[in-house]
Amino acid sequence: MASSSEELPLGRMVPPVPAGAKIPPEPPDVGARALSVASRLLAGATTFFFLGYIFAYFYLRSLNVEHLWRHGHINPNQALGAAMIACVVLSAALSVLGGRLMKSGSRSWTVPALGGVALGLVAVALQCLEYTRQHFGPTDGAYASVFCAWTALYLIAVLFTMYWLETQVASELRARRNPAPVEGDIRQADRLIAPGLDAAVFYWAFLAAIGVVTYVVLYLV
Amino acid sequence: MIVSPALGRGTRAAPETDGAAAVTPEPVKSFMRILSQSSKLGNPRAWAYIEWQHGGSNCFIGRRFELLGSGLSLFAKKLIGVTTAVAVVGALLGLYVAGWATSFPKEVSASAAPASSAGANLTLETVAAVGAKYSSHPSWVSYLVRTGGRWQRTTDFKLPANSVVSVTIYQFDSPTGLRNPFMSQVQGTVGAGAMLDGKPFNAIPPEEASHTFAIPELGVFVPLAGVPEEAKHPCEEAPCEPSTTDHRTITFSFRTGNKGRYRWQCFVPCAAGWYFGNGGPMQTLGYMDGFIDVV
Amino acid sequence: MSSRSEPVAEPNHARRFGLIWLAATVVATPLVILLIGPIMPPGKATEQAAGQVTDNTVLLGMATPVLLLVVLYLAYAMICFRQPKGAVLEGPAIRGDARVQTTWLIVTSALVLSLAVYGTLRLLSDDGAGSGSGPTPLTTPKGPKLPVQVIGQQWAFTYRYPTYGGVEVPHLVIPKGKMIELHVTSLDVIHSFWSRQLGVKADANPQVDNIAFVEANRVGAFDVRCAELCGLWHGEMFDHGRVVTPAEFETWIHQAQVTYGPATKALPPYSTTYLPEPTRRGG
Amino acid sequence: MTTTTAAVSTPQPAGRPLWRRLIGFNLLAAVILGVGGYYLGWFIGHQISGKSFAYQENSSENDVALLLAYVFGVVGFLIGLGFANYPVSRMLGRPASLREKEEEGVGRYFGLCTDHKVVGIQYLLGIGLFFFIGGVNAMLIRTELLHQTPQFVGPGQYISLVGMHGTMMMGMMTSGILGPFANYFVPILIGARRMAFPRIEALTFWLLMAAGFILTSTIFFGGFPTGWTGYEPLNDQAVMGMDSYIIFFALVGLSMCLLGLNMLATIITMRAPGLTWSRLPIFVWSVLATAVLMVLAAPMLVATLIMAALDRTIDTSFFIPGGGGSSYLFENLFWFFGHPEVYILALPGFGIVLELLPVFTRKPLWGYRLAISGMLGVSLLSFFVWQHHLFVSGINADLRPFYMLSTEIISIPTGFIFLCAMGTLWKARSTLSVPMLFCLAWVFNFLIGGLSGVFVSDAPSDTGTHGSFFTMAHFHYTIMGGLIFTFFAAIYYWVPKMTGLRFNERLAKLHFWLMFIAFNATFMPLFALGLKGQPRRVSEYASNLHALNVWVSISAFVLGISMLIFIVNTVYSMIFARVAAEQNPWRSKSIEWQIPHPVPVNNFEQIPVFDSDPYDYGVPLTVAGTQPASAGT
Repeated sequence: MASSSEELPLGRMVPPVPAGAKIPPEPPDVGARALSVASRLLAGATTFFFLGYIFAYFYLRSLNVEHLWRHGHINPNQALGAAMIACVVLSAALSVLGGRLMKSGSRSWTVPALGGVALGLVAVALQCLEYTRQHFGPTDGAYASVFCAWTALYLIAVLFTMYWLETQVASELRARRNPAPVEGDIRQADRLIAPGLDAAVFYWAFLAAIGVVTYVVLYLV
Repeated sequence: MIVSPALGRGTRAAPETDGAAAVTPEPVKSFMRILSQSSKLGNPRAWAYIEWQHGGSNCFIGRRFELLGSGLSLFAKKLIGVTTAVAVVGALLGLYVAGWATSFPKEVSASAAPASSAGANLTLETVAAVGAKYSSHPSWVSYLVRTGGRWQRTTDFKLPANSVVSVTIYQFDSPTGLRNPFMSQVQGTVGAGAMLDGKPFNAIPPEEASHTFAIPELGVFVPLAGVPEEAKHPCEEAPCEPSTTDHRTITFSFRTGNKGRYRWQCFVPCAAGWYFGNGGPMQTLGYMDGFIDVV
Repeated sequence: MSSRSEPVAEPNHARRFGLIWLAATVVATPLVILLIGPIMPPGKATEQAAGQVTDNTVLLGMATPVLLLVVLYLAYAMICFRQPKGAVLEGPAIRGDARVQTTWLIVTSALVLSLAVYGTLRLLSDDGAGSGSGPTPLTTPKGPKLPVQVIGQQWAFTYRYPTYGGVEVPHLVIPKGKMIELHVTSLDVIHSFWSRQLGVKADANPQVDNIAFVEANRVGAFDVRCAELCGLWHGEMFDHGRVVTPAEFETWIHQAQVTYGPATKALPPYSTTYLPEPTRRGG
Repeated sequence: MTTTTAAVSTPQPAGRPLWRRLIGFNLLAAVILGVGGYYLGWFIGHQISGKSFAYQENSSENDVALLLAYVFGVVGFLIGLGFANYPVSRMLGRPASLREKEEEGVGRYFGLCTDHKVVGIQYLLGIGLFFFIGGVNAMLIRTELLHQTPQFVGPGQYISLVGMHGTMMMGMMTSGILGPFANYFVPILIGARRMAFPRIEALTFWLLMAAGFILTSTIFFGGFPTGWTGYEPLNDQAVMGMDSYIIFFALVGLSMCLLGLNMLATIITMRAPGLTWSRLPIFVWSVLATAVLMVLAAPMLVATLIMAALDRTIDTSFFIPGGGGSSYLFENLFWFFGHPEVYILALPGFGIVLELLPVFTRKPLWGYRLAISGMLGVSLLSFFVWQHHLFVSGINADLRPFYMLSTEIISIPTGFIFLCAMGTLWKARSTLSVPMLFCLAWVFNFLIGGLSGVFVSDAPSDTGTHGSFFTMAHFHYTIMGGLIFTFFAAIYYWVPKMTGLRFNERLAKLHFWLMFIAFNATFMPLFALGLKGQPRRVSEYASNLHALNVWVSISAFVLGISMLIFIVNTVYSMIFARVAAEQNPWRSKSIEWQIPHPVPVNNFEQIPVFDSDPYDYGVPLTVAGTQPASAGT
């Protein structure tokens, strides 16, 4: 029953990179545009993610089921909270400054950028320290649950953003020592560092704004 | 921006002239011809869906087949491949369906009553932890039924229709407390009461209840009082013998009504460790819930 | 076969299909409203159920022309707009028609907005039309109301009559002709009190008092089912209730107070929601 | 593992010994690291919370251990596939690159591959596999409903079956059309060489495969009793199988969000010159509308599931009334994701139908802008309608008029899609080939789905139908009738392009007619069953409904057989008959049929310049521009 099609040379479904194929390298601005759109979309997705917790906070507070929303003694440590949010805002400012310096062409932009990364990590450490000083755990009622979950997830987002910023700075430092080969699959891949940093700084500034909202809702309101 | 020279309009095709049955519109063919020449990127190997060709394909599946049946034609190899695949999927499917189908607890028929009354007897016991001998969840609370002279963990009983069933329950668990105190009253039994350790009762304090034996469709609700905390030697694990360990004995009888498959369950939140005590054993057939087949 | 030398003049499809559709609608819609309408569920046992039947009939009447339009058009297109055997003709290169689009937009918007307005009217005029309207319903019926509490727990409904000493019974019995104010709540997970014949459905949430109004106008039995997945015996969590005459109801309720006396004494005082211990999982 | 060197890595000499090929980042390493991660997570879980929670030694259930085991297992699986290579190399400052090291031959399909065409075919087979498992669950459900009391499986297992069927279908078919066909064809349709983020594209596929495996493993942990909606507090009360549901939907949510982000970035930034927004194919528009929903709705699901996981493990009380939480919170959060989710299922169906109709009616798409406004209208409005799932729950009952209004309004843009489909059929020269038959079946099925939607969106009428078989019939008509029929239309239409092989025509027609008739025979009676009072997800129903249930079960088995016919057709056509398909079998004028088969790795030798949309069919109108000479008025 081997039909005649056996001999018909059917091309491979999707051939791998054939030997000796001349794949034209891609100009970096295609990647640059994609990075900027992606950072804005990621900001949108992060907003909806934390919107779930903002909704949970105000919904459970308004319902106040059996008056179990928040006992008197459950209060987060205000000092450490303020320190944490200050570090977050300062780190975002430094990163934006780094972005501006990079755009204006000065080579010393990596210093504020690294400062931003460091301050971000300090903010994470401060919040973890605050967990130990707040005299309540996640099992002490609805407010405590929302507080612990929301701040913990915010820390994870901060850590991801610090990693993203660090990759841009590391690429810049490596590019200054030995620039990327011109004929890789992206022509002058190092020209992707600028848009990459721009995207990371935008996302970090956006996340810092979400951090301020988190701080106001959880610590002050 | 990559702007290729006017390569030929990508999709614009000259309008059909007189509906001629040109398989591919004229200008597009040129576009494709340019492409096909340029796509002579090395010699694309003829390649089947899964690489089974003669002549040393570098995919290890192909290589293994060559060792197997060097003389087999390509078609035979495909046939073997497909039949083995079908067999494997069929076996996995069979295992999967069998896993679901055998999830019913064994059916046990109540022992016939003594010749005098036409009904049946049912002897149950409720234990705090069923133990590794009876289940893979040793710490779960469970009912056991006495059949053939020994305790078995199944909750699927077969009872005769329109007859009186007299039930004896040995209760070994400590009290947990009823969620809805409405179930603390005996309902639906013959004589609207039951015997607790030999004394008749029609209700118990709700916090003393350890389990209930309830058949909602027949309206039967019987609360089972718990063994007090300070009992000297409570029964740790099934099978608990009434003779050796502290227990409460509850006896009652009810009328089975006409044929059907009625569910019965415990209404006390006795599954410690789950939200509102109603998870695990309370939601798994064969522990605290089951069926009564009235035949 | 070139398209220009068309042997027979192309029939006016628009007019022809319009007539077919109009004829079908004129025949089918009244038929549907008059024949199917009255037998639409949930029947006429209570005011709320009767309200839902008229609501369903109106919706059916509005949906039939739309159904006929698309189904007839599909059939018409499969018969008239086909590629002749063996030919490879192209259709006319029409890319849109502003007139048709705007009329379609206007007609669908009108149809849809009238549906929304009609639904709102039915909902408000019928005090929630038998559905659970939360602790503070938007509109409550005037006149005396008999409060009855429906308690959903894992895997049975029980019913409590606060104005008769808070007696709790396993089956719902309500008097004919009186407005019943059902307070539906749950002791553990989400259930949903659904009585098809009464036309009532109200979710039972823990710590929530979901109020639904029903006024029976016919004596008879009705069955009660759980309509929200609540665990192992969700499928078996059903029982049967009765609508009886007010006199029968009085004798029944007093008899129930006697038979369920011991249980009533052990019950907590009546409240719209119960936060029974243990609240946490420790067991 | 050496970092990604220059893109064009000359493939190793063909004769690499077998053992050498197995070392490195491939599926084998992934499975090994996955299992290793699973047991590591299990061990850590037992160390962390073995003693600290009272509920654990009573119930001998350790949810923390199972959740950590699943998470570590998935992370190990992804590291084994090689997904960690690029992030680590970027952390060390290495330059950005687009291609991972290429496997040879069939190995490309069993590992991390950054070629969007390979990922498209991987998706098609992966989604097909788990669609088959979901289908088997449906057959078991209908076997149980042959009898009015539980006989085949116990009521607890029955609810797990219903939950697994629903969860698998909703989780997998969400990227059922976007995964295979958008990944494969969107870059080609917009004249791009790749997706915006090739590695994220591969990541979304492998996340789904791990998720599907995790959901199927719930049977070893006792299944879960909550159905696909996972309502609290039953979610919190369930045995450990519930954790598989939570991790499954979290991975699906993550995969959906990344898929949407990748699609949007590609469509927005990588269109070829000349391809303006008004020349974009309508299928790409539906992909864009769906991707917007995916990017915004999926994170809300992940947030909700994290709350549910915390409630189950460390006793937070988001949803536990005893601790200050509320079951209403879960219902609101879930359905805020839930309704965009069901439009994520419907929109790709619109795109496929409106893309295929012009090809088979030989007419340009009628009302291109109307169809776009319809899709974007549905996409944006779907965030304002979620409480129509909660009409009888008692949650802000005073807002019901608003939600009735917003739900009715969303049927206006859906009506646009119908008008465009009917406009394209007007005076067409349609050939009834199999993809066309599936598209016409979509028109009929989605019509019934839409009209039954009118009943359930009306609050008083919803009182009788909520939570009953009527609602279940409604959403099966819109999802199975809407999405699965267009999924098969896309398969029969595009697989000849993807594989270069033609399906057997007779088997395909048999598959269609059997599926269409069995589908309607199965789900039309469910409307009646719902109105006669059969709730959803029950294994025991009233005895007077027995005959109708037997009828539905038998026609469901016939529907299963029609799916088997499709599988036989696939195996026969793709492995045995292997009849070569023509270059452009449907004489389509869209660009994906103009490029040769097999599609070269970077799609185009030179990026084409577009100067029209792909719907240039039909005899041009006369000078008057009103009607072609031949057609009457």
